Amino acid sequence: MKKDVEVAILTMEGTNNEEEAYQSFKHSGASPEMIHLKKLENGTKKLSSYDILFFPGGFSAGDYVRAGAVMAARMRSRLMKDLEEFVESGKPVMGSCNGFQTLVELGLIPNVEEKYGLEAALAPNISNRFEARTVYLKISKGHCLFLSEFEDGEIIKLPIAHSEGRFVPKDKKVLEKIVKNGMNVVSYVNQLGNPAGYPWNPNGSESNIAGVCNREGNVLGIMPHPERVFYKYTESDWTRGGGKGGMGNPFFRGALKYSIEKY
Amino acid sequence: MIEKGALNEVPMFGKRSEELSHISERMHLGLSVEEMSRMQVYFENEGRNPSDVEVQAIAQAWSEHCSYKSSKIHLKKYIFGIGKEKVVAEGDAGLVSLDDETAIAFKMESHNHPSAIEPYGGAATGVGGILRDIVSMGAQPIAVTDVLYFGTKKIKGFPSPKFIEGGVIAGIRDYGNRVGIPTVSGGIVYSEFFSPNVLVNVGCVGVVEKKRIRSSAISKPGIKLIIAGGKTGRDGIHGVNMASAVMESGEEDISTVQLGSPITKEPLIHAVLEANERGLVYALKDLGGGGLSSVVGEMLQSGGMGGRVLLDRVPLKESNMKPWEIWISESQERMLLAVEEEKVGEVLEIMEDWDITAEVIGESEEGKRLRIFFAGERVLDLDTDFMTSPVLYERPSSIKERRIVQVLPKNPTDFGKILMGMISDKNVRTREYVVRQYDHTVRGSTVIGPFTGIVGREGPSDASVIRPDWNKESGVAITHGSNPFYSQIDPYMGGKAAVDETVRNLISVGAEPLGFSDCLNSGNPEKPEIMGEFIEMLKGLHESAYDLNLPFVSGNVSFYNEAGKRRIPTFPTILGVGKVDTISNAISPDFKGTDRSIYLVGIPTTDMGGSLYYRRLKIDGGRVPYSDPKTLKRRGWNLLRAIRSGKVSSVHDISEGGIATAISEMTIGSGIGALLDLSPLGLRADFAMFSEPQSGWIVEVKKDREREFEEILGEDSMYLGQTQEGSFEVVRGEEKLVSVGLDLILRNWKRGYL
Amino acid sequence: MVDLRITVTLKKTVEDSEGGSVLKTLKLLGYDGVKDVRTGKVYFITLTKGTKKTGREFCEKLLANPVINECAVDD
Amino acid sequence: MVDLRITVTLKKTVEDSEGGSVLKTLKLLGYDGVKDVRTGKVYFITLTKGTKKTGREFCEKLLANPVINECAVDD
Ligand SMILES: Nc1ncnc2c1ncn2[C@@H]1O[C@H](COP(=O)(O)OP(=O)(O)O)[C@@H](O)[C@H]1O
Ligand SMILES: [Mg+2]
Repeated sequence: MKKDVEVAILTMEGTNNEEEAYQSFKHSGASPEMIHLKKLENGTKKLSSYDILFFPGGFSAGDYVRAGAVMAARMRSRLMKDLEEFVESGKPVMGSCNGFQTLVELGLIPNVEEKYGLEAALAPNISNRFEARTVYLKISKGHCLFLSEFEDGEIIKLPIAHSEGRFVPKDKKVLEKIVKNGMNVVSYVNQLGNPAGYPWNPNGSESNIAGVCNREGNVLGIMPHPERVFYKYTESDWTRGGGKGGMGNPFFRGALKYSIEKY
Repeated sequence: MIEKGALNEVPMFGKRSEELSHISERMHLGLSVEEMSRMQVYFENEGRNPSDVEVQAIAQAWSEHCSYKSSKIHLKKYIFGIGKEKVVAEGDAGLVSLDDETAIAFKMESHNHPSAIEPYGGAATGVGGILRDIVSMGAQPIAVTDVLYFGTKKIKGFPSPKFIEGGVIAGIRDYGNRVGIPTVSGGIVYSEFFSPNVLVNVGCVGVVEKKRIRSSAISKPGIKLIIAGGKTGRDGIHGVNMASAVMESGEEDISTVQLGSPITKEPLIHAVLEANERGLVYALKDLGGGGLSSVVGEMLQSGGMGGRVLLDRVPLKESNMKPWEIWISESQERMLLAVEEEKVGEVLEIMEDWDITAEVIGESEEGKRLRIFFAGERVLDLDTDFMTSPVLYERPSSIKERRIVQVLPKNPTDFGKILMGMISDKNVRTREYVVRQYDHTVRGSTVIGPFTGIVGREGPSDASVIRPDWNKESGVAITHGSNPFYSQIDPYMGGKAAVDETVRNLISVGAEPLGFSDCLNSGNPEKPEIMGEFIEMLKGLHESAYDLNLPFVSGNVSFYNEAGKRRIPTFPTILGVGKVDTISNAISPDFKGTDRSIYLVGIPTTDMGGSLYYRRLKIDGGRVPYSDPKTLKRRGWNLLRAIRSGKVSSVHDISEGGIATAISEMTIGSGIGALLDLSPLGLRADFAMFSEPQSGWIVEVKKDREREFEEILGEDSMYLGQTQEGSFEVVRGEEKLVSVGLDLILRNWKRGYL
Repeated sequence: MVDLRITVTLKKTVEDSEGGSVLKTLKLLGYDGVKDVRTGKVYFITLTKGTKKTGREFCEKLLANPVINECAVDD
Repeated sequence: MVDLRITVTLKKTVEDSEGGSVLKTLKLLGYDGVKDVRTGKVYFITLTKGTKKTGREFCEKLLANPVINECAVDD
């Protein structure tokens, strides 16, 4: 059993969610480290020496071209092999917000047809606006390792903050495979737990998809931000009572538990 | 000495005043004849003509924007020095103490002129600039704030208010979101006053370990100067001179327009803070108005040093820039680090790790001379004291005699309709159409955000609370106060009301106020009546802060917000910070349960000048509400005690629209209504409901805690009614005044926003 | 020296929310003759070496996601 | 029916950080033949009535800020 779980939090200019990701892992008992993409590119750091890989949110390279595109292009050009090895060894990989966008641009999500091909995109929100709000989400945990600490069907609330979060699958077939494999593990719902339109689905995502786990269950991409509500006090409605721990907390517990048990 | 007859010499020797003012005009210096002749005398004593670099450098340092020459005398008298013992340090931003180890750095600043010309870039670079001020103190920014004043009328020759508004908001959004600091607090005020002089006041709050606070003074020779971040270009040249003059038209001086580059800034913040964290930084300052010239001059002068700079070393965006352009360029995203020689290598390595351009450009030296070289030639050789000490003006001032006419509107009949009108008023209704475009949860430390309550139907909150350290329980509360409508009628009372609102908002979330930053907006100070208003405002600020014993730790003055005959009222925007000792005690304004007692703290009056009620009735006149800081202190701190000891379940301060509006807002985030009886107030019903008493709050007290609450607040609290299901009702004895459903309130407040 | 103009748009099958919002605003401004607005990004790229084909590589590797984008290269 | 193509770019005197970021990335991807990248927005507008001149009005009224932008209308 492994005591010390080492987490690589990938950064570059414009990623900006790394601080709360770092703190969330740290407060879960892991040993996180922020790694600038440059250091992986020039070989000062190696992906394989970490147990968990986290792609934080933000605006990597400003998101000027398209959310996550630059980071993904740079990784594809020099680090794809390392990344594939990491994923295929079964280690946990998670990306939230910009991290999700990057995972999709890298072809790690959904990855149901041709290996690591582009099978989806996160298009501009239908509202044509940046949206920062708290959303209700339904967890359909499947065998996604990050969700093991949730009840199946649980409704949680997490913050979102993005302008490109509309999940668009390449075609019907891809969507069907996602659904059939139970990979659409996190969905936008209304306050009653039912599928609903804007603003409950804040970006117009196909089938209300908020988060997708790969078939193997070790790569999770999610638009909302679990790392921002590690403790109850950053839930947007905590002053009204309820809640014990933060609703984002189980994502980290789940990943850690998996890493400790598996290695 | 610079050789006589050098290529860039500015011939001043023996010139007459007309010729001097001609030089000032031709070189865009913005200096008066007196100032030019003062310069002339200096160089006559040096026995030579100045170089263009020198003249430009002096003009920057002596601009209103950099030197505060019209306001300094008054600021010293009224603003500096209050609550001194609470100030941990001052510099580009001011600091107060959060706990034994940590200080809070904060500042608010205006970016009015740039935003009026190019709203997107103006507002974006405003956010960039205020962030740099916080980082300059060695502090980690934890929140960005913005208080915006938009016009409502299209003025010929200027862009439409809609265009300006859209641009400003997009600029703040695109910059703030990209640097990853949450934009959590602010305000938006719409009024004809601000056509075409839009005001963009931006603030930033940060935290720093006390032992890591950096000053900007260099008081040792041999300290290396490193410029880091963005490259230097022709952009922004003469920005400070523009901010120190009246606008002529909407398409001025294009060379000063910049858009900012948040993804240069984002890693720069990390790198500078990392270097500071590792103890590698001796002194630090950001490059803002006046560029290198102003920064190098001030860093050396404040530590009593001289120094040298090699301009060829400055990384440039475009080749063939003239030395004076490099020296005064206001290109964004740059910081100047002063570093001891043996630590330079390590600092440059950190910069390299973060992919940031950085270069050693000079060093400090014994003595008081600053010398600048370019292509091997000495292009500037000045005494730093002379350069950084402008003439201070005590400009003539006059106070307009105001006759106060108390006006009595007709007794209204449909109170519900008036109330719904207020809830949906442009200046009251939801700000979600703006604020939801700002990331207010990034960094995962937002304990109270701009909107609170049931997810999906949140209402407005009074102040935001950030938990800067996940390992501690303490929180930093952040809010603002300003009321240009009061200030327009009475700048003195307007000043006091701004402080009052700031304090009210902080108390409302359960925070103890710690200090203020004051962003002062005004017109042309060369006009006596404006100087008069300015001084009145300062007196108001002074009296309130003095009685509260709370310092103004930082601030800024923006004069010349005029165009043609149109000008803004003279008024402050106050940024206030407070301390929430235990975040679990923080509180929000949404009602928490039914059948609980509602108390009023504060006393409605007949002073309705500038109130939302009068404005909607188009009544011009009346006395503005009176703010008494001693009362504010008593009520506020007692209420804080009641909150901290767990007697209270929600609090909202009374501001625009009075008691009725405040209570309506408390129903929004909660879906819980209220039943009020105005009988104990003994005023006309419209005055009771809609007057805007200062130092006032609505409080929902927890069940069975009423006695204890009343004991703490004493005569300052008055029982008004109960929370209830379904609707908001107001009665006076038997008389029914208002009865509205909660959905109607919500819908009016949302005005179509989902 | 080659000057390329690369235009990246959303595919016709993907809703263009920005275009929709511009359309709405233009109508509000009184232009009822506007039927449709589609938006895109354009990159003006100067190459010291390379051809139109290089531009198409840029599309593939960086500028467009074929799931939602079309990418046109002109010189 | 008129089809307009309106291209809004930053003036040469205004720094284009988006272009800068693309340039840097293309170089990192190994394309050292890239000398310069400028970016812009493009609007494809279909009018049932109106001309190129209408397009220029769109520039003025909505799409561009003359202080920082250039706006070109092609049909
Ligand atoms: N321009 C803005 N930027 C950031 N936050 C804002 C802005 N305008 C309003 N807010 C926030 O939205 C909330 C509601 O604003 P407002 O209705 O003006 O509240 P209040 O009248 O109590 O000040 C407050 O928390 C305020 O700080
Ligand atoms: Mg308030």
